[in-house]
Amino acid sequence: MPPAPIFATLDPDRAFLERAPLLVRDFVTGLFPPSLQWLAGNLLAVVVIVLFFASLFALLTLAERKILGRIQNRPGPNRTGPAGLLQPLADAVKTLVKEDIVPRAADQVLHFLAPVVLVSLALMAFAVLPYGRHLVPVELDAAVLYFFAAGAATELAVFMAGWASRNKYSLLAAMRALAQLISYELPLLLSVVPVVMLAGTLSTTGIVAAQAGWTYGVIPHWHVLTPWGAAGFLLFFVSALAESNRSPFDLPEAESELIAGHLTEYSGFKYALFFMAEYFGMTALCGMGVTLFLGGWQAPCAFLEFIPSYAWFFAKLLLLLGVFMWIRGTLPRLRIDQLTRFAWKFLVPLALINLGTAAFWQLSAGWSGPALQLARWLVALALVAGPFTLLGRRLSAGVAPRTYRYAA
Amino acid sequence: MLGSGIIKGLAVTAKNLAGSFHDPARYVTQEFPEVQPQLPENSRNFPFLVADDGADPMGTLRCVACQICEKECPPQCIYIEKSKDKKPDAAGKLQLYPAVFAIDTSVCMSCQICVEVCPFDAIKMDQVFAIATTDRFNGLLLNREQLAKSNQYYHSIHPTEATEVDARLAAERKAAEEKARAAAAAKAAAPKPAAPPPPQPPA
Amino acid sequence: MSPLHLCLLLSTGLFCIGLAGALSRSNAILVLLGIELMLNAANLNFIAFWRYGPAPSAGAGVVFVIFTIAVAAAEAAVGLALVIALHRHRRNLRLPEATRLKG
Amino acid sequence: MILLLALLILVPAAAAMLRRNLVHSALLLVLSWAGLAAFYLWSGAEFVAFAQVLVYVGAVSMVVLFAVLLTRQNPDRAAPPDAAARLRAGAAVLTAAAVGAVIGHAILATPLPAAAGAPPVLTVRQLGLELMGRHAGSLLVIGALLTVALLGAVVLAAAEPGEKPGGKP
Repeated sequence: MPPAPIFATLDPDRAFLERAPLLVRDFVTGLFPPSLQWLAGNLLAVVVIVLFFASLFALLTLAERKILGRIQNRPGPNRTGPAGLLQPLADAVKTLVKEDIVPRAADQVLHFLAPVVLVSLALMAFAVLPYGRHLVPVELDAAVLYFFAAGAATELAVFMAGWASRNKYSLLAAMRALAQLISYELPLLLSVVPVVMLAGTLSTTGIVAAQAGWTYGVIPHWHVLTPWGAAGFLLFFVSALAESNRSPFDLPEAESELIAGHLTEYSGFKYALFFMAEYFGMTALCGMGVTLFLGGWQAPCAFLEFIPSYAWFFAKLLLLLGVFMWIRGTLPRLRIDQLTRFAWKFLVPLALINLGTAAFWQLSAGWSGPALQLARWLVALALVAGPFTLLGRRLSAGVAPRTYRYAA
Repeated sequence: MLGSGIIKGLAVTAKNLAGSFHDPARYVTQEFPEVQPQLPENSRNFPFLVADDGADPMGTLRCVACQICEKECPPQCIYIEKSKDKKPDAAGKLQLYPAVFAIDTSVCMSCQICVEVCPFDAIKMDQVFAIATTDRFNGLLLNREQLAKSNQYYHSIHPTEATEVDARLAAERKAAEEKARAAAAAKAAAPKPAAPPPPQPPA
Repeated sequence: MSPLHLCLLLSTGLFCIGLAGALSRSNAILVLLGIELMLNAANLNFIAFWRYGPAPSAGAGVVFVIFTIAVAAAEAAVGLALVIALHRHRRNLRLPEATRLKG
Repeated sequence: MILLLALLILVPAAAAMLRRNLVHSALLLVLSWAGLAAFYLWSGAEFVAFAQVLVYVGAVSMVVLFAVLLTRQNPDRAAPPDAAARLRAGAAVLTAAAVGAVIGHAILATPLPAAAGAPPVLTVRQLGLELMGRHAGSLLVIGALLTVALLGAVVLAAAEPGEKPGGKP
């Protein structure tokens, strides 16, 4: 059999770059006796995921500080190493050698367990994301459910951290975190339901496969390019911001009000673990968003398929993460009542209506002919835009643009 | 419509993000150790002692160890020991001088009260701000030699203020000389005064 | 001893722990949690019979457990709302003292 | 394996019922629930395991913890166990032991299919069809029940008209 060409446009499944990770895996597992190969394969996946996302975390912290700096017209960290590239290393050394302080009144066991539980749960979510055509660490029938179950359990760790610190700010933050996470869990899950409904499966590979194909070879069949998908993606994105405690929903760790909330009594490496878990959670949610709405590892155009699928996945992932940082550099923090009101009076109804839109889209899938297609699009767009405008008007009723009496 | 403000805000930050790469007017950061900042004339932080002659700073300190600043200093960061002997000052008059003059800059709060109360214009505010050191006890306790800076240096950092001070000092010196000359003339005119004139305060 | 026996014994143990907790503790929240444990023991039985029993239908056990979980969630929500209402009236959660029906 | 799982389920549950600290109790119960999820996973009921984690670990525990915090009392004021409480605890343990003994005896006396067959295969699709087909009526009833429970909980927990919102002493 001749070796597969590096850029095989005709059959991307056979391209060398596409199969390269598999070849590496087969080589490494081949070093073990056959009875242990399944174990070696799984361990290899775990090690690769942990190492890869830990280094991605290091790079993300740097990228975030650079981007935030540029948004504020300053350079960001640029002293450690060339262009500040060694800053994550310096941060790691600093957090590792810092003294680990545990308050005497704290609940010692829970105080220790909270960061460990948080990081391990955050890492668990990575197990079901399809990183590429052949790169799914664990193929599960109910992968989406698994992902959100792992995500829901992280709330517990946040609560443990806040409660075990025996500090009123931490406890307040824990209460806020619970209220916020419970409130936003609902729109997050509801925004995912239409995808599951239309793809007809809870498996992530199935959902990606449902978004395969192109119209005219250039317009991908991603969910985000349908009316319900666009609305669902926005809902998912906003809820994901809240679920990962990112600005503007970073109330649980509001530095200026709650002195970093549940992190107040943590120092040194445990603090770094919390930080890591936050970035892991953010990355996992972005990866899920890519999988559910942005076509997963599918290339945007047919002729771009020669680029391996995992490259597309990570390009989309980094794009979403960049938008997270962009939003962090733009929006101020919400108040707790605004936060919950936004979830219950705006996101949840919209998500429910979006469910109806998706059902309409599914039922009208058989409509053919330009007139009916146009009608289908118009009705779906109206179903998305109408409630958005009406609910938005209600949400912002009585809120006028701020006038400044004394400032110019 | 809801969300339009968010989009506007995102546009602003995106413009910043892109603009800071190609628009030098946006990019406001000065890389400090390589580019020294242009401080405004009135910027000030820690005190120094003015010496009239930069070549011999210890001999020409304006300070006469009157200890007013030591008493007035709110955080009490100034320590002065008077000298046992006297030296002639710029006007030729014999004065005490500080045998020890130390300021603990780790305690100093840059309030400038020492400058306000000094009757001799001997202590002024400096512009040096990069005083970081690895020895936080002795490295920040500045002694007489480290504190003394020449009058030229004073002119270079606060030109307007230094000129005023020089003019005032010159006028005072002239007034003192004239008074001394008048007193000498009076002494010559009146051969036997009942008592010597009371000593003039120097300022 | 078959695995089904073991599973049933495990569920019996869980049920008894829940029962003892619900009967002995005076705190309303703990009583609720004891009841939750008993429900979980029932769930465990469903799954055990679905897995090891002579299954009449492929999914009946799982479907039952899903229903029970939903009911348990509803029960927890209502029960804890009751606890909060109780706390508002009496300022404590000790059930032996909550003897009056009148608010 | 099942003995390990039993340890993971029973020990935290028993500890939770014995602890005086309510938050500890709740967290130990969460551990026990997670053990149950592991049991479901081991039995091959993936969907139920994830649902268990999502509902119990993710939601019910949160509600419990919220209730604990909202009704927090001064730990110093908590009465030490008096004679009546001790009597009650003894009686409860006796009752539970009696019930356990009866059920346990019944289980051991029943001849059950000894060998474990192949685990039944149940994909999510089959489960969904089953839910929507044979059990559609029950599903509707459950939906109605959940809605009613939600409304009831809100009504019960909502501040009464005469009361100041957040008027906790």
